[in-house]
Amino acid sequence: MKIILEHVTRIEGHASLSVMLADGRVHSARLKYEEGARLFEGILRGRKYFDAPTITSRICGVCPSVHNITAIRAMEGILGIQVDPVTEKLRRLMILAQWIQSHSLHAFFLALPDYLGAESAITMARDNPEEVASALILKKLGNDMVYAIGGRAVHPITTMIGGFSNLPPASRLANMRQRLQAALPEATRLARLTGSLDVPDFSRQTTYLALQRPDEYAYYDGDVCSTEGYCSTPDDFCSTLREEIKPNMAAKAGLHEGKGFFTGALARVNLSSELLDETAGSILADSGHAFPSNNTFLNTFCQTVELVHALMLSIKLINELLAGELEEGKTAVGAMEVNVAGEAGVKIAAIEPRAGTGVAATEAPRGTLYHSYTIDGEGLITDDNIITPTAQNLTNIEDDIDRFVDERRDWEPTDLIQGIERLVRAYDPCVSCATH
Amino acid sequence: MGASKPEIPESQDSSGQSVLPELQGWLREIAADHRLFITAAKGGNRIFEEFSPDCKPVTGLPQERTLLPVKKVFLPPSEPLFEFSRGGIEAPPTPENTVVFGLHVCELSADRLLAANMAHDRPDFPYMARRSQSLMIGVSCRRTSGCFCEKTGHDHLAPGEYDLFLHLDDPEHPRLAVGSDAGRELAANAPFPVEDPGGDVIAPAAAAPERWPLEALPEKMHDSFGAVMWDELATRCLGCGNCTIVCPLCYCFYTRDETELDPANGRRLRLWDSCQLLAFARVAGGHNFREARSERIWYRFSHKFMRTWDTFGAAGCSGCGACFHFCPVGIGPRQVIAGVLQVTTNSQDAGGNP
Amino acid sequence: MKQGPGPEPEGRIDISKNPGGKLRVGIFPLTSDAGCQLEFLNLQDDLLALAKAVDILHFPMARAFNVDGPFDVVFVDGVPARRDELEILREVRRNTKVLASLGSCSSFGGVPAAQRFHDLGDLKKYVYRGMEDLDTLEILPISNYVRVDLQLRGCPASKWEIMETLTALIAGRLPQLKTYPQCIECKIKENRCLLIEGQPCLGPITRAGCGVVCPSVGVPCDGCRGPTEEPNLTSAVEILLRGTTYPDLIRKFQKFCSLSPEYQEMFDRWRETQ
Amino acid sequence: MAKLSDIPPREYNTPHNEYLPEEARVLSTTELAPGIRHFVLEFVDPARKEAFSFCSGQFMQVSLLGIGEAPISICSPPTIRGTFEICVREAGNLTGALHRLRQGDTLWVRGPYGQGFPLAEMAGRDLIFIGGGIGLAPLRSAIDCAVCLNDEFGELTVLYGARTPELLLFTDEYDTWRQHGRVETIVDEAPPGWQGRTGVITTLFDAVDLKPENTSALICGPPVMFSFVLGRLKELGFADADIFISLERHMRCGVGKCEHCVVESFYTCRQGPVLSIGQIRGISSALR
Ligand SMILES: Cc1cc2nc3c(=O)[nH]c(=O)nc-3n(C[C@H](O)[C@H](O)[C@H](O)COP(=O)(O)OP(=O)(O)OC[C@H]3O[C@@H](n4cnc5c(N)ncnc54)[C@H](O)[C@@H]3O)c2cc1C
Ligand code: SF4
Ligand code: SF4
Ligand code: SF4
Repeated sequence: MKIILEHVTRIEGHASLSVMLADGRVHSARLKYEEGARLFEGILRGRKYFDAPTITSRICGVCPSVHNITAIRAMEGILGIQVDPVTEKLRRLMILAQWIQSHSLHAFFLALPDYLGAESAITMARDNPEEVASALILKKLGNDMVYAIGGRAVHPITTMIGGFSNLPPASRLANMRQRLQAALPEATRLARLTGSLDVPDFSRQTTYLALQRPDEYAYYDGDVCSTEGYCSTPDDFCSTLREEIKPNMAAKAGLHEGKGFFTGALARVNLSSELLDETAGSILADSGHAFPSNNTFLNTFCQTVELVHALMLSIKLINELLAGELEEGKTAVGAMEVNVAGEAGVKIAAIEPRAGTGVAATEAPRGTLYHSYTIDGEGLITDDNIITPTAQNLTNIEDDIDRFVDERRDWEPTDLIQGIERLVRAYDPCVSCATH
Repeated sequence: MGASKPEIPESQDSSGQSVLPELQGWLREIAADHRLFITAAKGGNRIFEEFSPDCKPVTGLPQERTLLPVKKVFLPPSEPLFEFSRGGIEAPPTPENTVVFGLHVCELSADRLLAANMAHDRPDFPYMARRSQSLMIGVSCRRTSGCFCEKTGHDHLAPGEYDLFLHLDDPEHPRLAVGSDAGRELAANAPFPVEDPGGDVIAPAAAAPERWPLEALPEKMHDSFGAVMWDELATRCLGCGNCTIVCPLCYCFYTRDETELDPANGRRLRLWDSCQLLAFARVAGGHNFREARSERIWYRFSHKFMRTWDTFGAAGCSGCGACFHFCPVGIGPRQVIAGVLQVTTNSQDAGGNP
Repeated sequence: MKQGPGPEPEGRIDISKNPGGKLRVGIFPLTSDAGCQLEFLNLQDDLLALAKAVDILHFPMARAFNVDGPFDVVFVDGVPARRDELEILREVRRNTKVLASLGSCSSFGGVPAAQRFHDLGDLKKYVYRGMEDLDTLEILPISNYVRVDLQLRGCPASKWEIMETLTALIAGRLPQLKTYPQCIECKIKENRCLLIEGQPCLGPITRAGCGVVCPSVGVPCDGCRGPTEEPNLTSAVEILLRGTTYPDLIRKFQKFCSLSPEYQEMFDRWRETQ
Repeated sequence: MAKLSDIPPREYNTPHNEYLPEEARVLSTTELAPGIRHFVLEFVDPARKEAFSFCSGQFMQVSLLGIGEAPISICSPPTIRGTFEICVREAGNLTGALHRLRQGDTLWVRGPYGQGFPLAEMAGRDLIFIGGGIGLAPLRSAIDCAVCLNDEFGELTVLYGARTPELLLFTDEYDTWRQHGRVETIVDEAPPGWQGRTGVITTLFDAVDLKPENTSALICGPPVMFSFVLGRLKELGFADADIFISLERHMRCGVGKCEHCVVESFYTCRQGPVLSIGQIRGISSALR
């Protein structure tokens, strides 16, 4: 008999679970991303290079800034544009803010209710008002940071190829810094709480892939490295990655060297935990969980650790910006479709489109995101490929489900199905990204 | 930009015009016991801004016109007429004494006309509560390209039509003219030679100082209703409403109720409207009394040159040129009035009002 | 009355809410980026109060238990991109008094509707290497399939409009969504005018409601909220071309609201010149 | 003409906040026709109730807090003191919400506003009332006033048209009115079995005889009705100064500030809604 769970709830987007029963017990289960194809890669062709950042940000409402900035960086690579340090710092801040936004949403509103026995954050608010209040503070902080720099909480506006259309006033950044500092204790408390929760005893040997840099906990750039010693540029990685088309599903599953792999917070922690900020590192160390770990369920905890890390790093970046770099006129105002005087009065040299191919990779909250474009001499996109974390993870999710079911054949089906749902949720899948 | 628009002069900050250091101290003193508005730079425009300690100083006098006229101080873009709750309705408190610094001759003249309109017949309480407690300080203007107050009659002020006026004809020797009793009090601490009582103030003359035949315009406007010139304008007009929002003598509004999650709490708001919008004259059931864009344009100019004249004997256009400057397609009163003056009475081919 | 909904909906909208009870709200996702649903969650300050004031009965992104109706108001996020989503949509229409499209995807087809400027077979071949049996549906606004009472436009939908819709329905009035152009609010904010500076800003022909967020940070409006009532496109295009090229301008109109009826004539003319 | 110099803004003392409505109670409400309700109202404040007076043809700004505000004509005669009546067609937000009010509920009103029918100047003359649809509401105020002041006027004639028979308003009062003159009705479309007339309102002129030189005409109805009726009155020899028409326009403030209701140099709210044809002669946009 087959049961279909129409909606795996509390995830970003629409996925279903079909469960095969035999003799009253779960035999196997399959996850399906249920959203239709929007065919972003197709509709980008024939567009101008400057359309890619705004259009691709619409792939996903949870991590639009990451899509946006990744597309911008890929285009800048092709066009040979170097940005100034202020631009880079503000972009880094936006990615960290996106982590704060997304991780607090997933960890506290989507995943945590499972562990606190609540049906949703709304019911959780009744029994755990303090936790929910803290989580809301963090979520709002992430939103407000993206808003302050990007001009809007969902789908940033100010980010341009070459720079920003508008710089946040120093007073706003100072205010952000103050709020970040105030939020630290809340984040730390919630991360410690998440670390103390009972996670299912589950472990499966797999490959973990993430960006890596020798000098920092990579998130903005770096090489693609695995826990098995693989390391290469994003460019090379994209050409070796295989994307498997699944029958009648608008998402492609990632295969690296013929196998599924894991990308996301757990992969980053497994690869670079020693580069975490001190406070974040100590939460990890104090949790009693050993890293590297093969327990998928710990991904949520790793997200909360990264949340603390992102707060600390944001404060550091704002300190640097406010120490003098962020003076009006010190950064180029980004180029739009036309090149006219910006508010600060900086005239931008016109961008001359030129043919070429470029790849950029960023650590999105859910794992490594790749954007690859080819444009022609007029600046029109002729070829493109966008590889999202949730798509990459699909093979691994399926393998995890198989193992999970295998180990728990004797469980009551309802419990087991709930367990599978939790397992899926631990990946923090984003179906919109996966199907784009 | 299209050839139809003249070059906009540099922003006032870099204009190299006189900066009066002594002015800042005086303004600071006024701000101590008044709600003071001064002019400040924003995005290449001049705007009225509430004075605060870290406010940018007033520089580059004389200056250009502001983006939004002074009406925004007395008739805010959005204001609650009253708040309501289970306890009934309550009008918001009346603001304390206001001083506005930096108005040009045409702005002062327009402000007076707007005040007269609001006071006329049944007065507009929220506006009058603010305006009647306020004091206006004028400043000599630098003629902005595209302004034409000499054509509309808003190019001079008599004493009583200003409270104070800072003459900067000779920037080395500023003088402060006193125009009212209230102004006299403020002038006591002014760091400028005071002229008391001050005389008439006249705006700098334009190259072609020719007044429009304002007395004849109401009839001309009436006759031009339905004339083809309005259809021609309508093919260009975007209906964006920029012109009415920046006009010192446009003041129409709509009202809207807003509630909180508990519907017993909320407010009745009034918000700026624009007669250039399709929905302006639409009534329930869908009938629209000014369906055609051409009629809406006619309507705007008929307000300025017909209705206001008929009611107050003054033109409802100060000649500031803001609407022209901020119109993306460059429609402005000079071109329109030139057209209206050419529509011959009862000319059938022009399709005018019978 | 005047700043009310744009095109008169056919028939009256049933704004009576469930008598004596709380407003019953559903949020139904179809294929989308979920950004508009996030704007719901981003109501943060009001979210807890909102959860108390209304019954959010269906919101799979946030809740584990979801009810299928009846509702007083349902917000539909996204477009039907697969056949089975049409069933959901029709079912939703049957179970609610007021149906609101949430965002430009459900109102206009949004960014994905740009598929129509390509050959669908080619697109599928390009993206999925020949998997032509993939269940796809031509991207069309939800009003193509069911009656839509309210359009909350924008990419993403504006929080202000979401709150106005909810508070209005709670109070028993039709929400006053703005129908006037962006420029009105842009001027009120005393922004510099990008169009006059020569940048291709779609503000004068785009409906307000987002808070002119783009021009306020120096970026020309991209028209994500779709056209105003009776936009003067011919004149606008002429002005816009001071700051951009014709192909780039057409692509701009094709970005978010390519299915809005007002634009079609322009696209047709463009196709002819190709 | 007001002069600018008459109004020095600084010395101006604002006496009264025109925009604050006052609470009134629904004494009774009945459905007159499908989608049209009649309300009898009184001010909650006894002093205001005592002092309130108005003219036939004037309107009130009626509102519900949190819903909105709209101009609604008073449909009771000024001869009734202490209470006043309105008649509301459900057309949207406010009117829809008004229909949900029940006896004892309260609503908010301000006014009266505008110029009514100059009944005092019509003393001694015959009156003809020509109404269409909900336009009978302000006319009913004037009719009842004329009925009440029986001796002051000559003969009364009421010509009234509606879309369907069931939409004819105040039908149970026609008999009273007939004691002072004639009442003729007509509908656009009727179900089988309808005994009355169908057709356009101008055909009713054939059923009555009028003394145009000694008759004043009072008109209220949808704009489409105006041109036909006016054409007919002209043919009959009515002078422009003896024809009074109540105009409907979009209105927000009611006091000539919001600019919505303007027709050329007229504020419909302040100088109207009742205007004589003499006053609007030559203004082609007035009667559309
Ligand atoms: C001087 C004067 C006197 C008047 N006297 C009277 C009178 O005596 N009696 C009378 O009845 N009227 C009278 N009117 C007309 C009355 O003012 C209008 O009917 C009223 O303004 C409508 O207001 P509202 O808030 O109900 O409509 P709004 O909500 O403003 O409705 C406007 C439009 O919104 C839309 N709308 C609103 N709600 C819905 C919904 N639920 N579903 C679909 N669409 C909707 C409709 O398209 C409607 O056409 C008078 C008008 C004037 C100017
Ligand atoms: S109509 Fe134009 S020129 Fe005249 S006052 Fe208004 S904005 Fe200034
Ligand atoms: S910047 Fe754009 S939205 Fe703002 S006024 Fe100019 S054209 Fe209108
Ligand atoms: S300004 Fe234009 S593009 Fe930007 S959010 Fe608003 S409608 Fe969309």
